[in-house]
Amino acid sequence: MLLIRCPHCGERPEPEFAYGGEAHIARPADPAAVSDDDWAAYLYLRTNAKGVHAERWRHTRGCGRFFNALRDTTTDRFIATYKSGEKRPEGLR
Amino acid sequence: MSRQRFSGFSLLWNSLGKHQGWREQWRRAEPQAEYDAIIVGGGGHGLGTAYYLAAEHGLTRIAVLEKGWIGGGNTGRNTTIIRSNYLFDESARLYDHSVKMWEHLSQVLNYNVMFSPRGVMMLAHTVHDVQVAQRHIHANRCNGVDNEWLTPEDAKAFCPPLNIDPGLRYPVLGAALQRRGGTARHDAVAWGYARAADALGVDIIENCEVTGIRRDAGGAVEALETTRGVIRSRKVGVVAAGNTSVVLGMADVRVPLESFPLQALVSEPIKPVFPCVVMSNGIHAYISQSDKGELVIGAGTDAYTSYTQRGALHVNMHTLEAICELFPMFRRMRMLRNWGGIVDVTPDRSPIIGKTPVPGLFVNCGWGTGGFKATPGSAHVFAWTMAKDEPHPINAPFTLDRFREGHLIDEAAAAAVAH
Amino acid sequence: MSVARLPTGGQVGRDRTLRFSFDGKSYEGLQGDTLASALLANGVHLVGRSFKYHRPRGIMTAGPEEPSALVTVRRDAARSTPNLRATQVELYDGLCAVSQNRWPSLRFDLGRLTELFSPLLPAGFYYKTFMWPRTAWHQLYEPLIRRMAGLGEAPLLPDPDRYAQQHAHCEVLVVGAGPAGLAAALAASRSGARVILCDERPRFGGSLLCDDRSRIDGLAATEWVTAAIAELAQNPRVRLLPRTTAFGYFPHNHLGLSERITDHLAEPPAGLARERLWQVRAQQVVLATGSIEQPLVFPGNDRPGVMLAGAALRYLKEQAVMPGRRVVIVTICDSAYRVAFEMQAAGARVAAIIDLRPDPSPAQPDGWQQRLRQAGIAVETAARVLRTRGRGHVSAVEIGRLDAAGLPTGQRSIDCDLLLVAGGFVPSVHLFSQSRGKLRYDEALQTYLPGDSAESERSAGACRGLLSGLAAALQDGAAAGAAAANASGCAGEEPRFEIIEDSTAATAGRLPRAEAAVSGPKAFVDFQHDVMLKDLDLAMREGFRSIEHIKRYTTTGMATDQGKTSNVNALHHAARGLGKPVPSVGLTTFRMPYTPITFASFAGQARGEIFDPVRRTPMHGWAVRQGAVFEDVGMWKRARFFPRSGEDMHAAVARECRAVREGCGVFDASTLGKIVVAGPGATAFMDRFYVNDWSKLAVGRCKYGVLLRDDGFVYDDGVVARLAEDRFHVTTTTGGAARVLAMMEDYRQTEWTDLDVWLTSTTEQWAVIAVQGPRARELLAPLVDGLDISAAALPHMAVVHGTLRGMPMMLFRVSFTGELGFEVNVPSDQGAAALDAICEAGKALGLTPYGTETMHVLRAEKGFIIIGQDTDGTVTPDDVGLTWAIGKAKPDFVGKRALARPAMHAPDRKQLVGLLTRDPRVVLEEGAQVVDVPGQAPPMKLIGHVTSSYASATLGRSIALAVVAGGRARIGQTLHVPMPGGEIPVEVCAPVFYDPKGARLNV
Amino acid sequence: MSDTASSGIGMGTTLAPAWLQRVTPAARFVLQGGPSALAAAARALGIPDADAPGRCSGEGTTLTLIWLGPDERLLIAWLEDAASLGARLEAALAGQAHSLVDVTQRQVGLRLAAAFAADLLNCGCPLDLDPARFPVGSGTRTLFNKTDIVLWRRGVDDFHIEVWRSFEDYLVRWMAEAAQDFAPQR
Repeated sequence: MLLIRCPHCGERPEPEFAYGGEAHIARPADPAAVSDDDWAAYLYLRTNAKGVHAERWRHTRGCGRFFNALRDTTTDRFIATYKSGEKRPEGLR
Repeated sequence: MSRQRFSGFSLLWNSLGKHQGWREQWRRAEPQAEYDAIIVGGGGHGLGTAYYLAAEHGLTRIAVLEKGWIGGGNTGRNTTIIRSNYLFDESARLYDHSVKMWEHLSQVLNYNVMFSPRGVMMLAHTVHDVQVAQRHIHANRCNGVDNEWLTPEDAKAFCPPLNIDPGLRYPVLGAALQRRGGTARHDAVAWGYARAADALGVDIIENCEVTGIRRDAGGAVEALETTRGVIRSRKVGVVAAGNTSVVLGMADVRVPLESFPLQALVSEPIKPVFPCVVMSNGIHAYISQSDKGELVIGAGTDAYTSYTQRGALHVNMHTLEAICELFPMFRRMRMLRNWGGIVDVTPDRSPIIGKTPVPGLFVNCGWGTGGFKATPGSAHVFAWTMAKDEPHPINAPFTLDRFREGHLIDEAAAAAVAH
Repeated sequence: MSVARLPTGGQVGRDRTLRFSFDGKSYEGLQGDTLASALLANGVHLVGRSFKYHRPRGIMTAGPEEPSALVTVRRDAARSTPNLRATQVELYDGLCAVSQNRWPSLRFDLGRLTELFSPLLPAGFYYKTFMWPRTAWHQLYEPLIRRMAGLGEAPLLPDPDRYAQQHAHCEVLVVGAGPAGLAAALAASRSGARVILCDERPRFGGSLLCDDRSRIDGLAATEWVTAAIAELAQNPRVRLLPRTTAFGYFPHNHLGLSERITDHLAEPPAGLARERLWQVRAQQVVLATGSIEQPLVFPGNDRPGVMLAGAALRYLKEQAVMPGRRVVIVTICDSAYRVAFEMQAAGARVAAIIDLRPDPSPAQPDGWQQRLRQAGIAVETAARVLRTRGRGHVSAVEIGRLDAAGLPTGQRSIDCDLLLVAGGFVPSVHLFSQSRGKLRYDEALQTYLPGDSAESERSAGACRGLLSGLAAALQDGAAAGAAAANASGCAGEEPRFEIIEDSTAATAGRLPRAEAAVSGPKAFVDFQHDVMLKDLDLAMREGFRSIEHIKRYTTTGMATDQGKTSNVNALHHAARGLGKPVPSVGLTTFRMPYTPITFASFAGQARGEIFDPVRRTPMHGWAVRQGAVFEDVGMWKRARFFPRSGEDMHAAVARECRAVREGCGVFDASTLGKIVVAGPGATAFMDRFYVNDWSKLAVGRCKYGVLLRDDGFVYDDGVVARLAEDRFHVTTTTGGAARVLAMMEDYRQTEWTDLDVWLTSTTEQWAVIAVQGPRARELLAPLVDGLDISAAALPHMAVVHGTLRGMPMMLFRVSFTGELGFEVNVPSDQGAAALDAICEAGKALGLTPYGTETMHVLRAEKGFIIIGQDTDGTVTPDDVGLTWAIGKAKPDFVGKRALARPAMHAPDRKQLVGLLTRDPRVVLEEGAQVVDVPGQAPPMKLIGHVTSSYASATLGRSIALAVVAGGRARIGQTLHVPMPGGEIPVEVCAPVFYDPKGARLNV
Repeated sequence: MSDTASSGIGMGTTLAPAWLQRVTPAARFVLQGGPSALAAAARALGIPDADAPGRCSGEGTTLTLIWLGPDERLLIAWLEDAASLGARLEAALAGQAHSLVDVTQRQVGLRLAAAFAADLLNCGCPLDLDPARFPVGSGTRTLFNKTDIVLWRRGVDDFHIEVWRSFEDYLVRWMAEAAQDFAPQR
């Protein structure tokens, strides 16, 4: 049971959260304009990073907000969490 | 070099020499400068691929590179369930090809992989489960795959510890039984393939991690950089399960995969009490009893991607809740050992077996939580694909392209939740 | 008094004897005994049989590392627990234990015959044989092997005991209440921090409990323990958990603790949980898990009567049990000398100390040599135990030295009835390793020690290698406790202790472990799995070089003790065999749990009725009274049909269907998901989310909404009502309620942040009563307090607010049956009353309750799909004939782009059609497959399957919906449904069987 | 209000022990909107906005406002009925982007008052309920085993729990089961 720092509520236990997959995969603004390849990439391709991974969580059983996190997938250590819409923090390991 | 034959007689013969006469089952190979084909990943699928490349396609210079010890990944970490009662024709063909190979694998490899077709029973707890099970049964029958419907009483007769009390929170409304399904000894699969491949000259190189993929001017694969030096080959098959994204990333190939922790556990050994394999997709539990007497129990994946080979406590708790509810006589049993693997999951929960956009680079991945059962069949068709540079008819639908085109083989969605 | 119990001493209650039985024979013990100590006190040494060769085995240890003394403890038929270690089972009056893995009896076990074949059964023999003939493995060999394997037996009855679970939080969790742990807890607690202290043993104190010579702060060690516990117990910020094993260390300082609450009680209070599983989140963790003494490997080292020296000391000091009278001690380190002195002092005769070291004396404390001489204890240096003798129990050891070639010289035999083994203490780094801390190999101690931590954690005392001396452990614990408190934000200070140590308590100085092993027949490494040195040698000979491979091939360390007494010896032997330094051979992973943990404690309270929530609608009680048969849909209980006496489901459903088609029926639709989408951006949100065009939907009107995922496949559906310009009432499928809301929130929060729109689930705010049938309006009109519900005022797909007998009501004119229909929404509390009113009014009209099964038939007659039954996550709107729902002018909606992919409009896509069997009485099976070419043998070319199939009472024949490749183009064709009994010919038709023009809806 | 009409527990068994009592306010709303809408609503209610995580307001009044999220509040009215309160709020919020939804009957309230209350909650709720960490007057959405709840601490040993009505039976049964390990019972 991870301990996750919700940017709104502070540190809360994992069962309050829902994992939301990789972060910063924006839905194309004009889907009709993208190729089949790009649409498939949007739908399916994920970095699956071994190491620092930017990912979405939702504090479902808390404030209900989606937010983003940087987590090291080799240790499950959270490096940072930040609000949805904010830029991925740079230079963190 | 010739392989020592394993048999009851050779065991007896060697016992006279206090077993001093046994030779190593596979050589400790040093990497050569160049190979005709290299397999990255020394699990069952990878070792099997090397074996079939050598045994059926006549390739002579083959290496298997394993970053740790062979069979140390998901091959050695799974609950060893074997079945082929998949819904879609493509899946049923692939997995049934595998089951048929399991039935002969001990003899082919001269290594007892202990394939035990003791029956795999999948429980239905709701009207919707029953509908899904019936659809599987009909489709399987038409595909020549055995699968039959059991009433709760039949299910109880087949598996006496099962609780079929209709007052259960999720009562057993029946079950689909594949009698040809069962289990096998996971380590033996890796070692058996390794020994058989080694006897055909395959170099099995452990503690050798791939760190880079070199490509020629045309973009084709020409060599691998490894922790034990550069090794040249124009044909590379990546069979790296949870680490596939990392390895393919070295050639700038992206695949629709996510790696999740998957846990399993065993109880302390007890005298035989559980005769088959029981799975409940509805309440997420899989259980069988090993030959050693341990109850072998599979849990679900954790919610988040991870390469830590461990999962959360609450995932096990959820699984054991289900086990205790279905088999209340096991409540006093005790968890002896719990472990985690890294499973590579595709969007449609079906594997990817075939070419990549990089010439000479092949991939076999995305087996998710169910790769062990496919080991021989997967290795067999992947070896074909690598040798002939075109897919075997069985794995032809399992391309990387299907995600772009929308030709998904969605076994998970097909068990969709009810109205 | 029992044969081996000393008349005085120990920490046992002597005022009362406890009766217990082992294998049916009665014995007596004392309060404070373990089953092991009580058996030893009664002179019982043969306790179990090994896994493979069924060799007789005794009690080797005094703790959780015990590999051999495994028993089943039976309270009653349902409360029988196999594979318990006698060394951990606390004795209670009436305890009934039986031995395991033997037949017919422990003393005479036919399984022992396997040892005759042991030359044929080396490590991994089963991989090499049993392969001929092909099917014999499963049919012949495997059943035999299974019968021989296993240890105890599972009970055959459900366990009636309760199990509890609890979350707890603290600043400092201290694992282990030996000297280091107690000191850590004292230091941390004095800072004001919340402290949890747990220890697997029933009493805190650890090694201090068998130390009656050291003094701390002027008190005897055991008295100091009492004082320390008293101080901790009176601090409300401290939680003390004896009998509690910290079994798992999970990410972010989350630990699993298993507390045994009633197993030690003769008569557990009714209702009290047997065990409690604690999930502790600690800011800081202090691991004070101590160390485990290791056995030595020599021929015959498994004979009953061979025991770890430290275990004997514990039995002597804690339970006043002298496990033997004539003692030989074999050792590679100094700890054995203290045991010798204590045994001798307690009245045993120490015949010899066999010290494997060539010259142990220089490093030893002053005065030892003199004490040894005074006591008459002979020390044989540089000697080895070459074998043991004895029938069932050790009676003599043969010792000697090894010459340069490794051959024995100077053998002689020493009689004894107890052979104590001191193979050195190894730190318990299990939890540290589980926490993913990095272990480092310590050459001096020849063992792995905690290195860099991965969590907010520190090890203290013996578990980090401080194996010599009480003062070091205590002070280290105090420092760790204070540091942990400080790190958690409390001001911790390190207490100082005045310590006078027992001068004989040294454990330092040892021989290289691999050199200590003496190979030969029956030189065991893993006692439970019967793994011998020669098995390890064989594995290495066969090319298994990684320690993980050696472990898996030989199964060493995989027994129920998980290698606590075997992994270290195996590792050192492997290193020697492979000619590598120990650290480069690898290290097997330490896995959760530290010791075996009861399944039911993981399940906890979640059982039976509270295994999973049972969701019931506000009208559930009504349905029960109407005799409903329920089905599970998600967590909901939904009435499936309402059989009257003598009716089966088929008859009941036929009756219910007729009632709805001819008169009126009533249905509880409360479980459908409901979401209010509100705010100025509501319309735009709906337009982007659902395939439909919402901009033209008038307030007060409804539309059937279709939801896709962005991969283009149908995900959910439901009627959506526009309640206001900026407010929609969205309904979802029952199972889809939560996931649709979650998906909406995802797009709302992360994709369409430009929209001012908010979502609220109102599923449970409303009770929903569907009144359907040609007489529905006639029924409702008098109830709705003057509201005009005529076709003109409330046409099909309209919604109106009003009251029903004074109850607030949202009334929907909708139909999933094809008949004139209404859905009455009233606040949930009033659902039952509203339903009563409707039923009362309906009496005259023959109002009939119907359930989900009838609803399914009625909608299938109309060709309405059910998500999850007629769709499976792989169908597009066009596949199921819903293209009409798509808002054509919209630039985008979820799933639109994916629908443009080539595969999404391939001509051979499976499309929803109707199937009519030639014989109208034949009802197809749902899930049955469809082929176009009859007479195929498997594998057939399958072109589709039956998704829904019913006997339609309305139509007087069977009907079915199916998805068939290119199905719409096949209408009118004959296809075939292959069944085990033969093929059933079917005609393809449009998927609407009843009132295709919808005339009955628009009345 | 009659207990029997409304929940699964009403089916002939009364499980709720003395330390766990149904508490029924007059109205509940979920209010969502931007800061100005939330502030306007608070003004109309005459209480401060519960404008930070874990915060509740309305102490000493007949209203309780609980912060559920940055743009979301749960309003519990102990006396004023939903129709009146809803109309009052909609009037105050006219012209402001917002969503106000009556959830009076979506959920039920349970008052858990016992010396073992926090320990009992911790049988299913993984939050740290130490009074220093979750002080009296705090409220939050969280979970109790397999059900979502809103937890509001009224006193050190006195909690108010809001749970969706169909989960009440589960919650109450669970607590009654778990309470067997805490003396005194019932």
